[in-house]
Amino acid sequence: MMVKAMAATVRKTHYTEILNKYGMLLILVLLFAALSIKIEGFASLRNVFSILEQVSMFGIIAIGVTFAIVTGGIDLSSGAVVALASVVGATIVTGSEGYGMAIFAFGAAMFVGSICGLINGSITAFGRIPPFIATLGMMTMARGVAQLVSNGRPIDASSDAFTSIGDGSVFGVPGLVVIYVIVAVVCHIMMSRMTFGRHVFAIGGNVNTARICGVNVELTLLKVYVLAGALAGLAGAMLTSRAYAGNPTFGNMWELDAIAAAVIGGTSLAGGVGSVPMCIVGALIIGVMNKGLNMLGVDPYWQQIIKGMIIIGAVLLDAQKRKKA
Amino acid sequence: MMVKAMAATVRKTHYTEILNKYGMLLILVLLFAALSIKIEGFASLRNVFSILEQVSMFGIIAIGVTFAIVTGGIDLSSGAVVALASVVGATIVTGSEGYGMAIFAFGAAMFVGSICGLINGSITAFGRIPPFIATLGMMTMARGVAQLVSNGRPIDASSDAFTSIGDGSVFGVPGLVVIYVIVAVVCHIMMSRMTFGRHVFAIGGNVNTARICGVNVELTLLKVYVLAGALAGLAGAMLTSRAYAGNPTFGNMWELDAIAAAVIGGTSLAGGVGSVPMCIVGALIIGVMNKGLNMLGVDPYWQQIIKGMIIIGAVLLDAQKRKKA
Amino acid sequence: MNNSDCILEMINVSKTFPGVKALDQVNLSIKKGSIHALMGENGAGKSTLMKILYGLYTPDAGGDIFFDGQPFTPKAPIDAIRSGLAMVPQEISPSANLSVAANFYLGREIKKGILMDQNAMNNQTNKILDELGIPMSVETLMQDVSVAKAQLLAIATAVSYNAKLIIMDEPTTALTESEVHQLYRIVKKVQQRGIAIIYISHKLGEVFELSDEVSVIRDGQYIGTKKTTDISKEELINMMVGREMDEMFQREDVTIGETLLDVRHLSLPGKFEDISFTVRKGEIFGIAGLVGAGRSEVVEAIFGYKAAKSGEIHLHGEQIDIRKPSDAIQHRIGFVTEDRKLTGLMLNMSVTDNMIMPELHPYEKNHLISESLASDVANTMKQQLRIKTPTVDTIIGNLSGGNQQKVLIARWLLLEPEILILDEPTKGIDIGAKAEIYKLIVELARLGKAIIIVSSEMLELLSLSDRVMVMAEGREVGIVDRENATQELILEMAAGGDVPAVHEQEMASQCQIKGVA
Amino acid sequence: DSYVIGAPMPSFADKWLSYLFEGVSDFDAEHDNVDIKLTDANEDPSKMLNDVDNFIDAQVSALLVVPTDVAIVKPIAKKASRAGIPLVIVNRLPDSDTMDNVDAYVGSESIQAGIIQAESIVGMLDGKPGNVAILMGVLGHEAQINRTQGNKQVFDKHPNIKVVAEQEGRWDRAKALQITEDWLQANPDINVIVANNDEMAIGALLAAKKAGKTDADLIISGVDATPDALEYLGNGLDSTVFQSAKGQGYKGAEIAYKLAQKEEVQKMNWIDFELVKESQKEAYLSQY
Ligand SMILES: Nc1ncnc2c1ncn2[C@@H]1O[C@H](COP(=O)(O)OP(=O)(O)OP(=O)(O)O)[C@@H](O)[C@H]1O
Ligand SMILES: Nc1ncnc2c1ncn2[C@@H]1O[C@H](COP(=O)(O)OP(=O)(O)OP(=O)(O)O)[C@@H](O)[C@H]1O
Ligand SMILES: [Mg+2]
Ligand SMILES: [Mg+2]
Repeated sequence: MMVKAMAATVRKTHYTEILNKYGMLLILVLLFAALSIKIEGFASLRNVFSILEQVSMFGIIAIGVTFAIVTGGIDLSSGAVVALASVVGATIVTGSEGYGMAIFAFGAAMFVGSICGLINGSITAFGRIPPFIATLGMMTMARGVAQLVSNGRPIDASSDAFTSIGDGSVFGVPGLVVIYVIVAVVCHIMMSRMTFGRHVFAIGGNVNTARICGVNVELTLLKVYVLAGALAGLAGAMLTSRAYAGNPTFGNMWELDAIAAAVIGGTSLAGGVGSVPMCIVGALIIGVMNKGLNMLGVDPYWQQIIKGMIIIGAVLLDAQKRKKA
Repeated sequence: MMVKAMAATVRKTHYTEILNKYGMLLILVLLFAALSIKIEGFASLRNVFSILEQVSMFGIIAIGVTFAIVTGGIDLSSGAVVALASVVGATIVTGSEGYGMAIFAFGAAMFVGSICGLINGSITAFGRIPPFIATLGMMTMARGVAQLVSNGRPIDASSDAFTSIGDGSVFGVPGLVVIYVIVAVVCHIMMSRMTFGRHVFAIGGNVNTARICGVNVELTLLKVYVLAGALAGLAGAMLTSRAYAGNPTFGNMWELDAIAAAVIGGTSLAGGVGSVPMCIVGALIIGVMNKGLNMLGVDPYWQQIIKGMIIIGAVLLDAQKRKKA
Repeated sequence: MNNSDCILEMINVSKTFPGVKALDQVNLSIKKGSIHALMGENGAGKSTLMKILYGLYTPDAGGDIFFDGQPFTPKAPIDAIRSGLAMVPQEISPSANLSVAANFYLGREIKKGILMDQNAMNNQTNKILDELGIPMSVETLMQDVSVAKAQLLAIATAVSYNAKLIIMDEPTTALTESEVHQLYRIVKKVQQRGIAIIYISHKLGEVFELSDEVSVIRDGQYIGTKKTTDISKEELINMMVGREMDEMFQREDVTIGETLLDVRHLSLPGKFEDISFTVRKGEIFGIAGLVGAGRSEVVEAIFGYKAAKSGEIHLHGEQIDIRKPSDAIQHRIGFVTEDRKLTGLMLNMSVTDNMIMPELHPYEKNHLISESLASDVANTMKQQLRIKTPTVDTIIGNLSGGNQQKVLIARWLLLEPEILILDEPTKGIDIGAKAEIYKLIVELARLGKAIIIVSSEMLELLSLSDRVMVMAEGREVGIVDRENATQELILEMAAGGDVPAVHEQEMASQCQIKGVA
Repeated sequence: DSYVIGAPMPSFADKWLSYLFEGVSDFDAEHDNVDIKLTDANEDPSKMLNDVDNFIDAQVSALLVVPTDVAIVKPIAKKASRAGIPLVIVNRLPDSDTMDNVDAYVGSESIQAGIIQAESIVGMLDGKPGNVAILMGVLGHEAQINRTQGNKQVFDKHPNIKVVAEQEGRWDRAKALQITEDWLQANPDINVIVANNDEMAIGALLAAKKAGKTDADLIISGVDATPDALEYLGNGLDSTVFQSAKGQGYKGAEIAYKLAQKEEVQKMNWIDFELVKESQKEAYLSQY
């Protein structure tokens, strides 16, 4: 009898676990289905790619932020880093035409992002000050530098080679989506299958234990913030290529969207829990919602209100499901 | 010998504790002194009042946020609540003249803020979703509602009675400063001398222990977010009275300044540590810095960069001092 | 239905967690004013049963609980407290940021008008602590109070609730001998006030010393209740584990080889000074001392978790430089730390992840961590150490305390260490598992590894160690051989910090004496 | 004598304003006895009040203000007049009550830009039906409110023209790009996109290009005539509205300078909007 009861509970566990793991995916699917019924053409490949393209940039940032959050930290500077990277990328590419220059601009944007991340990471890891403050400071600084570099003006970036990355497509898949997928796959492997990722979780789980287990906590944190910075830089370059210009006002408040995506995806702000695929689900929920509200032509004031409600609602629903199950 | 060494460490501890407690105050004094040497008239009573007046609004928000942070939470909605409260306050007061209406507008602004806080608190306490997300959602919603109410436009609030609160002064002390001082004193007593404050600390220290000891965690959290909301509403009313208008764009990013003030003042984002007086010191550091940079005529782009560096620098210095001591 | 002699009756109480039936129709009756021991292996369900009483868990439908003659269904701890039931939980975690007095009165602050009456709370706390013989400064922050003191404080707090029944879940795990006696004294004082006590412990000695009755649960099922005077140790063990077992561990001898670790003049001023000792291959080296003697700090320094100021460490005759734990791991030194919560568990990670963390590359295939390889190894460990967990993917936070400890030991066994340092390794571990861990330790020694064990359990140290180093107030008092080590001798050395005069001559011949001017 | 002029500005991250600042700096550079100090309010009216307070504390000779929104001029004017410091408002016109306390105004009426913009579209549609989508700046900004209102005033008079969608593009090219993508997908009938500024108009035309729309399918119009926008004129962008940023900045500085020297000045100084079409592209480009 006991054994039977056990078997029953074991089966129940599986449902619970699946709900825990994939509850948000379900919410995403439901949201998408609802909008598909409401809006003609919403459930088309073309629209899906369009959503993915729109999501790709802050989605990539969200992946970097997920790493930071899993260590128990945060990155508030990513929006400002997007601006700085876009300005730097545009400065490099403006007036030039070749692919070499275009790739160099992408590299430079990521490099600038990495430097910002390195500063964030050093301050956090060695200075032992809360990453909230370190990256808040960096947010102000990076935007200041972006404005200084650009003198407050957009910088034209309409080199054909460069913009073809944002405009072009590979076998029908938009270029930005291709980049998003590559980043997601690489980062997913890093997070779930590599020593680095395991150490990231360990730090978030218990930093003392991580130290006892021989994890180089400082180095790992440094890497995490450099990665987050580089990804924000990449997003900046992508946006520049999409918008044909770099602009110090780009990326405003993107850090909040990115963090929301990560948390909607189940990343715990207390650290130690999170995953790249679920972060993508979180980003897609935001993306689908944005697109749906725009296509429905919802009044901009109401859009904000509904957006806030959906974000809270999704997380609330997820939390309730878990509690009950 | 060992005993002597121990005694020495005990004595050393005292210095450390004093540095821990008052290190930021020292930084504030040094900053003020440096600017006083550099800028004529900086060290005048008039200027001090002017700084206090400028600080008063986000300083009051920072006090509310401090409560939230001490419980281990956060409040990102305060800037948006300022906007909503300002619009509501202005709507009430516009076209009317009497003091009764002015006071009613203040009350209404605080009431609206409390409602936002109540929602934040309910979602956090009963829905068990991270306050970061709850208040992020509220941030979007409150601003949306503010725009909806005002139809996206500033609303005139130039009733003499109402604006006299922001413009007037009591025995030479500006009205806004008087409000700030009253709020600070009341909140300080609440936090340090009342059961409510004790419970706030207990929740931040260890929420399970607090619960086991019979602390009504949910109710306390509710109160905390209502308080934070009400204070943000008050700040909104103050701003409206100062600016002669309510505006849905008010309070943009103020939540970050408020959080920065709290953290610079030594409030730990991990919860359990914080105080109202130190939060005021944190707010003053930001206020003195803003005023100083403006009066020095520093290029606005550079201002941002320097501001970021000072925020990080202050917290870093403080952390270093503690480590060494 | 209810018995007027009983303060508490639990009838057919069950509790199911996802994947685990933690309690299956358990019965328990506690007589008024009695000390009732509750025993059972790790994961048997003792803590779960108590948490139900305290309103932390809701039991499955179908059972009944009567407290003081009334049906009892606490929804939250406050209900339990109001009804006159208090608990000292297994893992006490006071609010570290509050003072002793603030913790003491948390949730029931004394008020004067709308403000708290801080003075009254301080005075009252002081008074109660004095009465119970735990004098200390009540304004100290809890984070500066030692674990042992915190444990005693938790008991004092429970007493001060004016409870009719106090639950103590393994109150002695964090205590050393002398504090245990202090605890006994307090427990007896409490009983004299007519308060009943449920006393959970894995230590037979304590149970026989203190309790009037003892109940046993095994695998979530109620086995039975006996008067303590009517039962022998053997019978009790039999009830718990369901088979015959010896309580006293008899270790066999192992051949001891050359010197492996040589610690010379290690110092960290303020914590410990001039610590020197050697550990040989196949040797089990114990470190004894009272709480706060600095034992943990010494081993933490050897492992590189805390930096020593001066001194040398030699391994295989060569001086090595250990600055951080990864250096120690490189030299194949393992370290089971003392504080499970603070430095041991990664609470929200899986059992597997908790086990493999110190060294990940053995689980890599093509530079990627192979989940299946890792779980295979974890499963082997699970079987070997009989870790009670639904799967190795379970979050470690859901395991019972003892099983968590086993996972941590498994963590360092997986490193295949040359030197294994164990700081209070059997904290909260049941008798059966303890024996298994002892066997494992001896097995490691037989394989030529060196073992350093810090323990506050004298029996454990004496039965395991080849030699015991005794520390007092950060100094090394002496090292005693297995043949000469007695409980009395070690206690005396540890307590005085100096070698007692009467023994001096005797001991000079028995052991190397260090640190005596 | 040397004069310090305090110039609180709404945002240093705005392109059009950056040309206005250039005009101010040009004036500063040409005159040795004046020092004009610019501050950045970051679009925060409260910050702007702080900046005004700070300049008053520093006893500047005159205030040159581009307000974050027109409502904020009221307290600014009160503060200035209390301190006896002359006040010049540039670019954003407050109501007439408030203007009583302001010494001079330089600029135009934002609503004019919206009207000019909409009338050019009415002309281009030439009686054909128009389904208009409006890209708005940050909601609540003076230019967003008035330009949109100007647009609607004109469109309302033409029964063939309907406003079918409006969203907040936050002055931002990237945001406008995304919104336009969504619009074109949801509503293929849209044939006119009016943007509150050129950056958003550029975003819209990039989205149109991506969606495979040709120049003939869509009329796109912006405001500002920035160099970037002029490049796109005739190449996706159909019209923009020029408002001399440099001119306003220079003129404002000049008037503040005169007021500081206690000279008489004209109270209202209008600098009108000008419609720019492809044919005038070169002429306007050469002004930068
Ligand atoms: N919150 C929980 N979620 C899932 N399983 C749990 C939870 N708490 C306890 N369990 C399981 O219930 C069983 C009983 O655990 P309990 O903590 O009551 O054991 P115990 O008898 O106190 O053991 P120990 O002597 O090690 O403290 C264990 O198998 C444990 O894994
Ligand atoms: N977290 C802490 N805060 C303050 N003092 C501490 C802390 N941890 C340890 N100590 C102090 O450091 C000294 C050495 O402690 P340590 O833990 O090394 O002792 P020990 O001999 O290992 O005792 P135990 O049996 O408790 O492990 C003691 O005086 C102790 O009170
Ligand atoms: Mg237990
Ligand atoms: Mg210890």
